[in-house]
Amino acid sequence: MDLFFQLLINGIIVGTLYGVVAMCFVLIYKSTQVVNFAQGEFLLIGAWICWYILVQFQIPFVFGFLLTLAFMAGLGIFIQMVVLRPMIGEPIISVIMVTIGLSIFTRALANWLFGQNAVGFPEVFSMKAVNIGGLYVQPAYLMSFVISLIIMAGFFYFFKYSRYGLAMRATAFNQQVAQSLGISVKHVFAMAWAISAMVSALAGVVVGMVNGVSSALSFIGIKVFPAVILGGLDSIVGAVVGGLIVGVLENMAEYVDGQFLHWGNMLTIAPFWVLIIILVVKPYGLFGTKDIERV
Amino acid sequence: MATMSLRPCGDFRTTYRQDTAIFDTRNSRWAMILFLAAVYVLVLIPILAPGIEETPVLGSLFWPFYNAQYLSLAIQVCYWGIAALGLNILVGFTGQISLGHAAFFGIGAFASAYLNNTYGIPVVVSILLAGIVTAIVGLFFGSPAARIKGLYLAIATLAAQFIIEDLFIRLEWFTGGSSGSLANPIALFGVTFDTDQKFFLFALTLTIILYVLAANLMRTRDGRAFVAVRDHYLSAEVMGINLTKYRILSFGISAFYAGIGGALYGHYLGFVSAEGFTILLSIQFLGIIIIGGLGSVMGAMLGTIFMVLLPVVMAGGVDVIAATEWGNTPMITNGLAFFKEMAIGAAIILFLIFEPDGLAHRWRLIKAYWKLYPFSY
Amino acid sequence: QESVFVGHLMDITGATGFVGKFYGPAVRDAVTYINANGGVDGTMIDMDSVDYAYEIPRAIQFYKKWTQQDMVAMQGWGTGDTEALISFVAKDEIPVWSASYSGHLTDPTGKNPDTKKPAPYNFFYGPSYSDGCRALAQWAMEDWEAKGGEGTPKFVHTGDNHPYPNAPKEACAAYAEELGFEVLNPVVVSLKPGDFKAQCLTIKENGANYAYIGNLGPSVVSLFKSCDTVGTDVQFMANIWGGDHKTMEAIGDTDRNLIFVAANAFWGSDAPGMETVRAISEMADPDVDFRTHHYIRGICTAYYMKEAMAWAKANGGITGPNIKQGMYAREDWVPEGLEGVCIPSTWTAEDHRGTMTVNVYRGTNVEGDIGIERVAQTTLPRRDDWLGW
Amino acid sequence: MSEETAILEVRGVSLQFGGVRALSDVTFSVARGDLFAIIGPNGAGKTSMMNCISGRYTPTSGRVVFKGRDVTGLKPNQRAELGIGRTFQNLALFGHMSVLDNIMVGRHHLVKNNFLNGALYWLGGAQKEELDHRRAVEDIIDFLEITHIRKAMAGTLSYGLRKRVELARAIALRPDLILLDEPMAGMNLEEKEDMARFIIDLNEEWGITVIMIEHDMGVVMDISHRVAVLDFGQKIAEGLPAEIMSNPRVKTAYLGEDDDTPAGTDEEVA
Amino acid sequence: MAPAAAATAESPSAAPAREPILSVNNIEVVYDDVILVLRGVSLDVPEGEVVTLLGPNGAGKTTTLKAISGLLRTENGEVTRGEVRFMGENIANMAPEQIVRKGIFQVMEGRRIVEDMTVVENLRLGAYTRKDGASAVKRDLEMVLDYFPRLRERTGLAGYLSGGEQQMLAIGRAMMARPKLILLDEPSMGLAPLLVKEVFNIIRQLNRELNMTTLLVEQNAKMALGAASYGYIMESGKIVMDGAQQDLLDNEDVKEFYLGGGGEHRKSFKNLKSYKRRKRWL
Ligand SMILES: Nc1ncnc2c1ncn2[C@@H]1O[C@H](COP(=O)(O)OP(=O)(O)OP(=O)(O)O)[C@@H](O)[C@H]1O
Ligand SMILES: Nc1ncnc2c1ncn2[C@@H]1O[C@H](COP(=O)(O)OP(=O)(O)OP(=O)(O)O)[C@@H](O)[C@H]1O
Ligand SMILES: CC(C)C[C@H](N)C(=O)O
Ligand SMILES: [Mg+2]
Ligand SMILES: [Mg+2]
Repeated sequence: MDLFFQLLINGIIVGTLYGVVAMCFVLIYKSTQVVNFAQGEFLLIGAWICWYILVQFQIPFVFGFLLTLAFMAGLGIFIQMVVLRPMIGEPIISVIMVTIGLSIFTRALANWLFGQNAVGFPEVFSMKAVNIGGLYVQPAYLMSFVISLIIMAGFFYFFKYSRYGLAMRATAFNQQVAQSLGISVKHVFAMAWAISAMVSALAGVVVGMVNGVSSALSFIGIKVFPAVILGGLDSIVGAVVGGLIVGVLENMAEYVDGQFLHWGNMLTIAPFWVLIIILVVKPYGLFGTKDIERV
Repeated sequence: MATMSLRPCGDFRTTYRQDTAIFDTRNSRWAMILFLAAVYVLVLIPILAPGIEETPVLGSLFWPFYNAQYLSLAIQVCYWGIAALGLNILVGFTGQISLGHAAFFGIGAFASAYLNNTYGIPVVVSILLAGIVTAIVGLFFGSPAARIKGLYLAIATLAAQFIIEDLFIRLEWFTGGSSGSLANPIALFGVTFDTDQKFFLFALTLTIILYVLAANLMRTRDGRAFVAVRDHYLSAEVMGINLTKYRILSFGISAFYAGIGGALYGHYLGFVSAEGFTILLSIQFLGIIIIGGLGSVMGAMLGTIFMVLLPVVMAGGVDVIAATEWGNTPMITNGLAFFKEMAIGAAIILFLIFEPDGLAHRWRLIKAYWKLYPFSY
Repeated sequence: QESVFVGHLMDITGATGFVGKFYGPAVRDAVTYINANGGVDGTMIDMDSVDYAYEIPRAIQFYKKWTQQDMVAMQGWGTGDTEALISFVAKDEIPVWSASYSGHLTDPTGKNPDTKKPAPYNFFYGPSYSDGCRALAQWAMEDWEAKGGEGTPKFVHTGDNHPYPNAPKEACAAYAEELGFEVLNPVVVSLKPGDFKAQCLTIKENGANYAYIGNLGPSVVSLFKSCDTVGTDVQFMANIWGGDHKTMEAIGDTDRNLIFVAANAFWGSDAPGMETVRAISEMADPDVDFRTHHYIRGICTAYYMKEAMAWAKANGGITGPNIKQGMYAREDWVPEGLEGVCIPSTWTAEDHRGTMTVNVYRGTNVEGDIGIERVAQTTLPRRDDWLGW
Repeated sequence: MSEETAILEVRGVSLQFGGVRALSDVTFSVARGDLFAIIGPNGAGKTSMMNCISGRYTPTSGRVVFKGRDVTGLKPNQRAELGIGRTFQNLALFGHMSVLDNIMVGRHHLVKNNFLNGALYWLGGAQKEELDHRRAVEDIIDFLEITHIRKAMAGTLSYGLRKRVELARAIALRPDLILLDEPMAGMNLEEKEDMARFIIDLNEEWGITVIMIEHDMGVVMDISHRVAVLDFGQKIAEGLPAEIMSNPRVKTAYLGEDDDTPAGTDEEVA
Repeated sequence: MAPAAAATAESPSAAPAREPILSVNNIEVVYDDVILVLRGVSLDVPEGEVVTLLGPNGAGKTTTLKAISGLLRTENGEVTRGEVRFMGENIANMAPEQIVRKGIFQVMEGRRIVEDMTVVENLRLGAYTRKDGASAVKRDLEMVLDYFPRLRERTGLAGYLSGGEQQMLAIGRAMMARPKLILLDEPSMGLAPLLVKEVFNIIRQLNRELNMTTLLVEQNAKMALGAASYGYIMESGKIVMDGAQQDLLDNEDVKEFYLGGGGEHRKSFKNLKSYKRRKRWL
C-alpha cells in the first residue's frame, strides 16, 4: 500500500508539471488555433540554456534562471517573427506542420550543441528526497508544484478578464475579424509564443534538476497531448486536470502492471487508451467547449 | 486547396464528358501517358535484353533505372506515394487530420508478411488482402470519428498510433514482436520480382492503378461527399449526406491505401519491424500531403517526390560542408549527422512559408502560365 | 585485388549513439590506419561508414544497397538489425562483425536444437550478452554470500522491450535460477533516458537485490538518479555497453556503484598492443587524450576482420566464404599489434562464441572523480546447451 | 385543413435551449403546392422552426409530420431523401468547391454510384450516371441564370450570388418541400424581383411546396399564399397575407405601424 | 433615447459639405493578383455626413469598403492603383489594425461576430482600441444595450444568437469603438422591418450626437437614401452615378431599379415579366 501512495504522490507531482506544459499548449491554441508540436523542444532548450549558464558562469541559480526566462522570451518572439508571422492567414494545418518542422530542427540543433546524454544539473537545492510520512518527495518538485499552481491561477485570470485575453480568443476565432477590431494579430502571436516558451522552459528546468538534462525532455511534449485533449483543448482548468490525470494514470498503470498484470510498459501506453475512451464518451474532453453548430 | 480551373484559350469543351475528364487539358493527359510509357520501355528493355545498359552510349539512356540508389528512391516514391494518397483522401479531401497513418502503413506490412508466411498465400494476393485487413482496422480506429472532430480527432489518431505501435511489439504471433518478421519477395506467374528493376515495374503499375482509382473516386458521388463534409458538414447533412458513414468510410479507404503501400514496402525491404512505423513516419506523411497540396491527387505524388529527395539532397549538401577545410573541425564533424536533420526541418519550414498552398497549387499556376503564354489574360 | 568493399553501420544519432559514437568511429579509424599502413597485404579496404540511427529498416536499406556494390564483408552494429539480417548474409555469404553480442548469433550450424535461426556468417568479438549476464549473476551470488546475506537473493532484468536488452533475458534468468536466485518479473525501462521513478518503486517494492541493466548510457544514468530519489538499495549490474567512464561521469556523485562487463584493456593500460591503439587514435584526432573501452573494442573487431581477410587473400582471394574460413584458421588468437589489448579468442565452424572469459568491473563516482577497478575475471564453461542462447 | 392535402404538419412543437425558449407549442400545416411564409421579429424562432423541420434540431416536444409520415426522429440526411430541401440564413455553401460541384452535391441521394464502382468509373457505369445528373444540374443552372459562374469557387462569390447558388443546390435535391431562410436578404430591388420570379416558377411550374422566411413585407404580401407570424417562439397569427397585414398585434410586434390597438382583440385571427 | 454619452460636437448633419474626411481616388483592386474587381473607383465622404453606396450584387461595394478598411489584405486582394486618403493621409494597403486605430471601423457583411464569446465580451472587444478609460467604455456598453434591449437577455454564447440579433451585436460592437468614420456593410440585412427603421434611426442619431461620419452600403435603397445626404451608385466595379440625396431620389433610373417606383403604386412582385430589362449606364 505504501507503494501505492508513493506512486500516487509521484503521479500528482509529475501531473502538475504536465499540467503546466499543457497550459502552454492551450495558451498557443487559444490565441492562434495552432497546436504547437515544438512545445517539448521549448522544455529541452530551456533546460539546456539554464544548465549551460549555471555551469559556464557559476552564477547563483536565481539569476541563471531569470536569464533563461529572458532568453526564452526572446526566442519565442524570434521564432514567432521569422517563422510564424509569414504564416498569418495561411491554413492552420500548414502552420501546425511548420511547428513540426520547427521541432525537428530545434531538437537536432540541441542534440548537436549539447549532446543527447543525460547530464546532471548543478545542485541547486538538495536533490535528496525529503521523507514526508514515509513518502519521498523532492524539494524541487515541491517548489515546482507551488509555482505551477501560481501560474495556473495567472493564466486563468488572463484569459477570463484581461483585455489581451479577449484579443487572443478573438484572434483564435478568426484573424480577419480580430484585425477588423483593431487587434494586431502579430502582437498576439508574439505574446502567446513568448509566454509559452518561458513557462515551458520553467518546466524543463524543474525536470532537468531532478532527472538530469537530456534529449528525452522533448518527449514530454508528446506526453502532454493526452493531457491537453483530456482536459479540452481550450480550457486552462482542463489542461491542469488533464495533466494530473495523465500523471496519476501513468503511475497507477505502473502499479497495477508491476504488481499484478506484468504485461510491461503499461505506464507509457495506458494514458492513450484512456484518452480514446474518454473522447468517445466526451468528444470535447472533460472541460472543452463544444463548437457551435448553428445554421 | 482551391482548385481554380485554368485552361488555355482555344481549348473549349464541347461535351460534359470532356468537362469531367481527369486531366483538364488534352495535352496534359497525353504528356502523362507518354512519360509513363517511356519509363516502362526504359526499364523493360534491359530486362529483356540484359547487358544493354552497360553499352557505352545507348546504356546512358537506362542508367537512372540501373543506378542502385536512384532506383530504390523511385521505388520508395511508389510505396510512400500510395500511402500518402490515402492520407490525402482522409485529411485533404475529408478534412480529418490523422497522425496515425504510419501505424496503418505498418499493419499492411505485417499483415501481408504474416498472410504470406503462415498461409503461403501468394504475395500479390496477400498484398491486396493486407490492404483490406488494414481497411478494416482503419474502420475500427476511425469509428470514433462519428463523434470526435477536428484536433480532438487528430490527437485520437495520435493515440491510435502509439497504441498500435505498442501492439506491434506485443502481438508476437502476428508481428514477431520486437525482433520483427521476414517478408518474401513478390512472385507472379512464376516470375519472382527479385531485382529492384522488376520490383519497380510492379510497384509503378500498382501505383498508377491506385492513383487512377482515386482520381475517379474524387469526381464521383462519394468523392464529392467527402469534400462536402470537409467544407461544411452541417449543410452537407441537410443535403442528404450521412456524416457518420462518410467520416468513417474515408478512414477505411485511407487505411486501405496505407495498407497496400505498407505491404509493398515490407516485401521490398524483405523484413518488417515495428521501428519502421513510428510517429515520425506519420508526421512525414502529413508533411508530404501538406507540402504536396491538400485535397489534390497529384499533390500526394509531388509531395512524396519532394520528401524522398529532401534527405538525399541535404545529405549531399552536408558532404559538401564536410569536404571543406572548415568542415574538419571536430565540432562540425560531430555535427554532420545532425545537420541533415536540421536541414530537413528548415526545408519544411521554408517551403511552407513560401508555398503554403503546396506544390500542386504552384504546379497549376506554372502550367497555366505556359499554356496561356503569351496570351495570358 | 586492388581493394575490397566493406559496409559499415554506425549509430551516431540514434538510441544507442551514446556508445555508438565511440565504437563506430573506432572501426572507421582502425580501417583508415590499416589502409595507411599497406592495407590488407596491399589490398585497400574501401569501407562505407553510415549512420543508420539504430533503425532496423534503414540498416536493411543500406545492406540492400551494398550488396549491389559487391561487398565482401560488413561491420554491423545493433542486435535488431544484425538478427534481422542473419538469413540475408547467410544467403549472400557475407561475414558480419556486429557490435551486437546477442547469444543468438553464436550457433552457426544449429547444433543446439533450441536455436531458432543458425547464423553461419555472424561474428563478434567479446563475450555474448548472455555469457556476460551469466558472469554477472555468478559475481552477484558470490557477493551475496560474501556479504553474508541470508535467504534467497532476488534477481531482476531491467531494460527496454527491444532486441538488444531482450537478447539475454531468458538465458540469464535460467542460469540465475540455477545459481539459486529468485528471479523476478522483468521491469521495462526505455532505452531513451527519462523519469523512471515509477519503475524504481516497483523494483524497491519487489525487493530486488541485484538488477541486470540491458540498456546503456543515458538510460542507465536516469535509472540511477530515479532510484536514488526513491531510495532503493539494489545493486545494479550493466552489460558490456552499459558501463564505462562516460556513464560514471554522467551519473555524478553517488554512494552506490555500478558493476559492468568489459572485454579488453582500458585506455590507461600499458599492454604492448596499446601502441597501435594510441597510434590509431592519434591519427584520427591528435587532441583526444581519452578513449572508452568501446573504442578499443571497435579496434579489436576491425583487426580480427583484417586478419581474416589476410588469410583469405593468401588462400584463394578475399571473398565472403574465404574470410569466414579465415576466422577459423587459428586458435586463441589476438590480431598482431594488439597483444594484451584484445582477449585471445577462438571461432570454430560449430561455435561462434569467440571467448567465454568475462571481466567484471566496478565503477564508482565520489564527488566527481571516477574509479574503475576489476572485481572479477570469470571463465564460463563452453556448455553446449548455451550455444546460440 | 384536411390530412391528405397537407404535405407538412407541425404539431405543438416546442424547443428549449437551456434557459432560452425558442419555440413554444407551435402548430400549423402547409398544403401541397402552397407558398407559405413565416414572418416575425428577430429571434422569434423562425429559423429554429426551419431547423426543426429540416432536422437540424429535434423539438423538445411536439411532432413534425411530412407527407403523412412522422419524421420527428429522423436525421437531416434522411429527411433530405424524403424530399425536404433548404437554404440557410447565414450562407452555408461548400466554399472550396466549384459552383457546379456544389449543386452536384445536391443530387447526392439521387446518384447511386459508390466508392467502388465510382472508382472504376468507366467500368462501373458511373460515368454515364454522372453525366446524366450533370445534365439535370445544367438545367437548374440555366434556370437560375448563373451559367457564367459555373466554374467559380463558391467561396469567392459575392453575397447575392451565393444565395442563388444555395437555391440551386436545394433545388438539385428535387425536393417536394423547400425551405428558404430569408432568400431576399442582401439583395437590391432588381435582384429581389428576379428571386421572386424564381420562387414563383419553382412553386408554380416545378410544383414544389415552398416555406419561406422573409423580412421584406412587399415580397411576402405579393407572392405568398399563407402567412404565419411568430413572436417570442409563439405563433401569434396565421392567415392570408391581407389579414396578417391588418392584424394589429402583428403590427405592434413586427411591422411597427404607429397605431396601437388594445391587445386581446386579435385572437380570432390566430 | 440614447443617453448622449460624451457630449461631442452637436453639429447638425444638414451642414454644407465640408472638406472630405475620406476621399477615395480612382482606386483599382485586384484579388489573387489576377481578378480585377474595382476599376478606378472614386468617392468622397465629408466629415460628419452620411454617404451611401448602392449597387447590384457583385458590383464591388464590399470590396470598396474592404479597400478602405484594409481588410482586403486578409483575402489576398490589394489596391494596385489610386489612393485612399483619410484625414489627408494615404492609408491604401495599410495594415487593418492600424487603420482601425486611426478611427475607421468596418461592420463586415454577414455579422462576423466572435461566436464563442458572450454578447458582453463581444462588445468589450469593440472597445479594444479605446484609450479613454474603463468607465467610458462601461457607459457606452450600457448605451448599446439600451439601443438593443434584446441583447440584454442573451447571456449565452453569441454564436447561438439569431441572425438579426447577431446583426444588432455587430452594429453595437462598432458603436463601442467610437470611430471617426464607420463603414456599414448592409446593416439592415436580415432585420425585421421594425428594427430596420430602428437601425436607421440609430445611424442618424450617431451621426448627429456623436458626429460619427458614416459610409453606408445598402440594398434597401429607399432607407439608405432616407438617411444619407449624398449617394453613389456602383456597377461592375465602377461608379456609374452619384448625386445629392434629392437628385438621386428624383432620378428615373434610380426609381426604376432601386426604389421600385416607390410608395403605393409600385408594381407587384407577383406579376413580373419573365424577361429582364436591364438598363446600363455608359
Ligand atoms: N442552438 C441554439 N442554442 C441556444 N439558443 C438558440 C439556439 N438556436 C437559436 N437560439 C435562440 O432561439 C431564439 C430564436 O432564434 P432564431 O434563429 O429561430 O430566430 P429567428 O426567428 O430566425 O430570428 P432572425 O429573423 O433574426 O433570424 C434566439 O433568441 C436564439 O438566441
Ligand atoms: N476574396 C475574393 N477573391 C476573389 N474574388 C472576389 C473575392 N471577394 C469578392 N470577389 C469578387 O469581387 C466581385 C465584387 O464582390 P463584392 O463582395 O465586393 O460585391 P458586392 O457589391 O459586395 O456584392 P453584394 O451586394 O452581393 O455583397 C464579385 O464578383 C466577387 O466574385
Ligand atoms: C548498445 C548498442 C551498442 C547496441 C548494441 N550493439 C545492440 O546489441 O543492439
Ligand atoms: Mg433566422
Ligand atoms: Mg457585399
